[in-house]
Amino acid sequence: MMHEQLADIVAERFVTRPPELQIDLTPGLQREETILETRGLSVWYGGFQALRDISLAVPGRRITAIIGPSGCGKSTLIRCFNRMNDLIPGFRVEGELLFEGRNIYGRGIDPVDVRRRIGMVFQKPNPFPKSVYENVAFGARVNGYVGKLSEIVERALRRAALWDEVKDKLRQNALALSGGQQQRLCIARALAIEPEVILMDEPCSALDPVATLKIEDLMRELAERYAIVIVTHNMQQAARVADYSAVMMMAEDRAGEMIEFGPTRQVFTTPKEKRTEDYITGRFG
Amino acid sequence: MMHEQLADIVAERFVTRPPELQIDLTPGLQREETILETRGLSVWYGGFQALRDISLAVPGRRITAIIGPSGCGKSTLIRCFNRMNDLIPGFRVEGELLFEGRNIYGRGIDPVDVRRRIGMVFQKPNPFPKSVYENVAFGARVNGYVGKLSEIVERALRRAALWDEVKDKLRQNALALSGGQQQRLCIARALAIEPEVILMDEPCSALDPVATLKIEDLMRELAERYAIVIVTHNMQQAARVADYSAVMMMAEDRAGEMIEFGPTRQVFTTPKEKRTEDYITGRFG
Amino acid sequence: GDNSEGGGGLSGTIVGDGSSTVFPISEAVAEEFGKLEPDVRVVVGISGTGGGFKKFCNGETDFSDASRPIKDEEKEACANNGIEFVEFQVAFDGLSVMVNPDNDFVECLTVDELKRIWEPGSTVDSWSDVRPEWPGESIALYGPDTDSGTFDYFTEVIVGEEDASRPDYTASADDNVLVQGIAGDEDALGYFGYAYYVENTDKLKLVYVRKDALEQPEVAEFMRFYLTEGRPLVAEVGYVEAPESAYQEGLDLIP
Amino acid sequence: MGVTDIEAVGPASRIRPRGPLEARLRHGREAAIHGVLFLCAFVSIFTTLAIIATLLEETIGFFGEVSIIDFLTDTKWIPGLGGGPGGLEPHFGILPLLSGTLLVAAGAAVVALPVGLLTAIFLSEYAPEWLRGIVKPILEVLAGIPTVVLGFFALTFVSEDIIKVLFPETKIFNAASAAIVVGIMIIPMVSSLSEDAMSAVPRSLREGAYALGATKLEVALRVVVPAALSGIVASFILAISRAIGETMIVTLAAGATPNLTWNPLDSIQTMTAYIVQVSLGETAQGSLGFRTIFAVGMTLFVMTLTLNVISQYLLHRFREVYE
Amino acid sequence: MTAAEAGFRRRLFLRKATAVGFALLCILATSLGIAALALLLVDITREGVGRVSWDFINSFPSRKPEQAGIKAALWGTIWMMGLTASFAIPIGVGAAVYLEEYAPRNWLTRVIQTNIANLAGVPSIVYGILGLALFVRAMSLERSVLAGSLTMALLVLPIVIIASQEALRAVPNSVREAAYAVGASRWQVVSRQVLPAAFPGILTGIILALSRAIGETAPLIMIGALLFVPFTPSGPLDRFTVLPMQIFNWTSRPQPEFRENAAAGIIVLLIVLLTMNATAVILRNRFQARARQ
Ligand SMILES: Nc1ncnc2c1ncn2[C@@H]1O[C@H](COP(=O)(O)OP(=O)(O)OP(=O)(O)O)[C@@H](O)[C@H]1O
Ligand SMILES: Nc1ncnc2c1ncn2[C@@H]1O[C@H](COP(=O)(O)OP(=O)(O)OP(=O)(O)O)[C@@H](O)[C@H]1O
Ligand SMILES: [Mg+2]
Ligand SMILES: [Mg+2]
Repeated sequence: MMHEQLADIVAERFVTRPPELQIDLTPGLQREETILETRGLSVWYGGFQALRDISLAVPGRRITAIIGPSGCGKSTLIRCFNRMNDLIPGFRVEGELLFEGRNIYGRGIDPVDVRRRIGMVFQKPNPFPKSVYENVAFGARVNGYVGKLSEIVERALRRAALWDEVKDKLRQNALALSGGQQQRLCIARALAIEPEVILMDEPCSALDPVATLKIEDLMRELAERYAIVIVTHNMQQAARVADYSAVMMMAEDRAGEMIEFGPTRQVFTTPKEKRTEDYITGRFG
Repeated sequence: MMHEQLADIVAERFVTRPPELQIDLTPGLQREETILETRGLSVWYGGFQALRDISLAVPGRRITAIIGPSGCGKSTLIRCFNRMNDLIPGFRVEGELLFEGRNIYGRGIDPVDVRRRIGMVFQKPNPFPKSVYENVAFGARVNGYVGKLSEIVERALRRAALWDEVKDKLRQNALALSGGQQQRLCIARALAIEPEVILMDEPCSALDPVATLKIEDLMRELAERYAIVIVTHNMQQAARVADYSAVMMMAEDRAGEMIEFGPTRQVFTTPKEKRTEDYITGRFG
Repeated sequence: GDNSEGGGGLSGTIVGDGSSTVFPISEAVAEEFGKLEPDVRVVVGISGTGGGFKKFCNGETDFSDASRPIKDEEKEACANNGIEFVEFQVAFDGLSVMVNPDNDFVECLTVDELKRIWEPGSTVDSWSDVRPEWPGESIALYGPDTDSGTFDYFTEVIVGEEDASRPDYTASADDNVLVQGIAGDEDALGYFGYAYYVENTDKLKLVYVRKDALEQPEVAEFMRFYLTEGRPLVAEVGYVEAPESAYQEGLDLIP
Repeated sequence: MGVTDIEAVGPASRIRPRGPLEARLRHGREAAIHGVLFLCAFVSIFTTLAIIATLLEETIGFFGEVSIIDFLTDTKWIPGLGGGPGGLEPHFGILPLLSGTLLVAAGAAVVALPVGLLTAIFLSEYAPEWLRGIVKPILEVLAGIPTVVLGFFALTFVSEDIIKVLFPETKIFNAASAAIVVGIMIIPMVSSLSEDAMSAVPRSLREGAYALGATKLEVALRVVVPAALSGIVASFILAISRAIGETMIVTLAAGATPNLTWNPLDSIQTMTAYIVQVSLGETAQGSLGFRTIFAVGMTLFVMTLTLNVISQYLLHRFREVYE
Repeated sequence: MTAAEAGFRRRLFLRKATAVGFALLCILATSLGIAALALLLVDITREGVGRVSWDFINSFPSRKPEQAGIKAALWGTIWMMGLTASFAIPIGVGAAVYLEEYAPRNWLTRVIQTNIANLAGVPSIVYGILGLALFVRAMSLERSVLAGSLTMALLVLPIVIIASQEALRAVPNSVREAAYAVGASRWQVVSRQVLPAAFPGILTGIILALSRAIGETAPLIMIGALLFVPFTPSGPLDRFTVLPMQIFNWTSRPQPEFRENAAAGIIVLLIVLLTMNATAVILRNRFQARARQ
């Protein structure tokens, strides 16, 4: 693979980005308000340190991508943002994770509230063993949303580009959907509760290009109001949609570290770290 | 997205393919021996027809890719090849599916034997809830392996580009691996039984580019001896590794149909069908 | 039992079963006999009088404990299987009428009053129906179940006709349950058959032995022991010894 | 890493290819295993046939003497009293025994199902690993206490010190105390089996619900319980079946008076207790009185069968939704 | 937004309150079971602990309460539990495997399924009647440990089967698919992947089944298990008695000393039960910890 060619392709992607978002890439962005922030975050699974000293500021109304090799701790990090890792026995966290200025691992913080406001789509699609409709309606039901439930469901499914395929199967068990359909269903489920931040762990990995583009469009649309954090292996996707990118790598002891963070264009075209450049250019595509 | 640009990129990929494989793309290939063949295959899940009249010949010692939009029946088709769908209640098949000339859905065929010779990697990583080691060793154990088990495990893990990351965790539960690690473990598990045909349902969707390239290298290596069928959403991947490509689409009634099959270069550069062209060019990248 | 003569003493297995109320006596005798003849294994079960006879007449046991005499249909069953047997009286059971310890007005009841309470079609509902000065609380009646010897005996001597009784009382085959019931219920009145509660005793405890078994020396020896050394044990476990003549008659039946 | 490393492991390890002989052997072995497993399942059919066979002869004999209409409609159960001269008219109406059985089973279910299910939810969703490891086996001890002991517990503690204190008018023998203790006895059936079913629900489903802002309660009740429903319902059926079939506790504590009543504070008699009373008492085997127990046993058998056919049918429909 | 937000806050407070209330309810329910058990145990221990001694364990029955022991009953119980387990566990798990993994979905399967659920509700005394007719008489096993154990095994079989079936059903299909895909035969899939994954649930079934078997009296009285047995069984065809029968009899004797013996017998029985369960519980916890990952 020729590095120059690939760098060209990166550049090309930026040129073809929708114009209204190009403004995001001006230096002015640095002053944007931070909605989620980690300060010296370290994470352990039992004796194994999965993350070391991660500091990162996620801006509101923007898309932040986390990239890095498999096993470097991307899922672990993104799952910290809504305290999903609480459920894993042996999980331990140090450092601070601020959401709108408050440490979500601090005292007096209710994870339920955090999670309602920070939605998540998981790496492995995990629909409930219920009907398609019930899957999407679940969040709205538990959070007591007012309004017609069937409208909320249809709206979420449409946004996740799934409505046409399932509108005749709303009462069918969600486990009988194809892999990609399940993934989009999980996206729809997360959208239905209208969170303030949306975390997506490889949301498009099971999707074909059509659906991927639709989801990317959706992300841009959502980013006008909400903050979005995505984990992705697809560097083109990061280049296409993310305003900011964070690059993670494994240290010698396999703990994940953040080696680079900044506006996507800068990370992709003039990375500060040699390793970032190696990773992006050497393996792009 | 500009079609011409993308077509260029496709062409570029072919130029950069490893030289030893370029010979595969000559017209002479048409005469290659068929190892797996479907003739007028139709599949139903209960009352829903998922596949209609699929006819396709998979050549030995080559990589065949199946591409198409989400929900079009790719997984369904690939799961027919080793009778995996037998386990789904309501599943029904019509037509013939020949493996080395014998109908694997015919009488007197032992699905166990078929499956040992036709290995499979699933779309959702599904490691056994056991140790990493046991996951890989299982196939060798049940198939009566002679020789040192730990060698076969190490070899399979190395080929799946996972050895370095798990060599200290061989006794740990496989479910505690990251998403990508689980996917590679499942690949290692399939390789350990040294099947004659390997079916891979989106083997790289959870993988980062480094691991993806390693797996692609592995596929090429394996294709020197075995037949490989992959389902992928990543058209660049299909373009990079596949010798043949099949394109599937959904008909009006949502049943999957095969609209194009041929050498990858031809499918990608001069498709016979307008729909193929639309799909590949319109959505490439 | 399987008979194998060995050494100086006797040996073999003797199997008994039947009424759980006779069990304590048989257990005591078997225990003492075991000390004397360690090579003879005596085992005893508690299948109830009816269940015991069923097994006895099937030829499955050597002796059968009973708290009532054998009935005609049981005799017939034995005859059909060619089982001949001998009957031994081993003890008497008591009959006691009891009220709750907290009951402070009932000091004694006449037979006539008991009859009025227990006879079929009895109109007695509350204590005041028995004696007007007693309170109006309704009486809770307890008694043994209708197939037991105690029931037969009580109906015969109190009501005046065997098996004639009002049906609406709490019946149990387990005397201990009756004791518990009466102890826990202030308005309880009940009767059952434990010797240590009364003086008045007239209810037989019997043991039936197969004739062919009795020809085996260890069984014969066991029964002889039962009717001689066993006598003091009867009282020890809470029953009343049968009259001397009954034991003597029994001893005469043993070859 | 890379290709060279792979080669460094050594010569390609080979899987032994299967010869036709081996394939046939394996086929034979698989078929044999299939056969053996089928026989295991068939033991249950055999058991049922044997039970019916042992009950049927005497039952038919019984119905030769007592009309089946009377048996099903008469509201009095006064067996055996007609034996002697001047005795009462015998009545063989199963209804009092039926009501007694249902009263105890329903009471036990009222105690055990909610308590057992809540316990299961606590153990699977709230309790830390170590606590679950302790509490679950402790509760299981309840299932192993001899029922005789539980019967006396019902009589001397539950009835005397609880029921009679709360309702002083109650008799010492009553359906409620038996039902409560039977309920306590079957708690571990519900709690342990349901907890297993809930533990088997994959964590990813819980995560999916938590990520939507669900509270622990909502996750438990709306995701975990429905996903484990098949196991939970199975535990309920097993527990209620055990309650219907329970013998010693009801014999000791529920009384022995066949009353047609729905008042749990009354003294009653269940079918099982009646069977014990007759079969361990002094009734002569072969007499009409003795035959009643076969008729009662058969009734019980038919009754539980009907209940089970209905619940299996319902379960079948549940499962289609949730699998 | 703010109005909606305020509404949500209010609701969240309510939801959290409900959640806390529910958690308390769950704790209460759990404590209820434990309290009942504790009450019973305290009561029994107070009464019987003084009698538990080596002599008590190592003496044969006697009419004298202070000399009576449980040697025969204890060994009978151990023999019977061993035999019962070795019949009921393989057959029960085998039947469950057949129904979940092998059985075609046809009428026969449905009949077997309904039938098993039905057998769970057949009263133990009816099993006693069956055991007497079938094992004691028809198979002329007499009143041996073997006949008793076979009867008990039939009695607890439905519990093992139903619990195992549920455990098998909870194993995700992806595990089966993965195993089939590497060329495992059906039995290999079942025995090496599915059964181990279902192991904790199966062990629960076994615990519950053996617990039931160890405390049952009625069916044994029916088949004519004995009570006064002055020896321990030396083989499966020997006559025997078991602890619950001994306890049953002691509780119905008038002398208060016998009640003390009964309590002591219960203590020993519970110790046997606990040792038996402990093995299973340790195994179960180990497997469950792994499966939960
Ligand atoms: N078990 C099942 N029961 C019923 N319908 C099913 C089942 N599995 C898949 N389907 C349906 O069959 C169609 C094809 O599914 P399939 O999984 O083959 O799609 P796919 O091409 O692999 O899609 P994807 O790329 O999203 O994985 C879909 O419409 C899906 O909803
Ligand atoms: N539950 C767990 N217990 C123990 N270790 C874990 C657990 N989950 C993940 N790990 C380990 O932590 C490390 C980081 O895992 P993580 O899932 O965050 O990786 P990732 O960057 O998301 O990788 P991928 O791209 O493959 O999904 C890996 O080495 C993994 O093996
Ligand atoms: Mg991940
Ligand atoms: Mg698929």
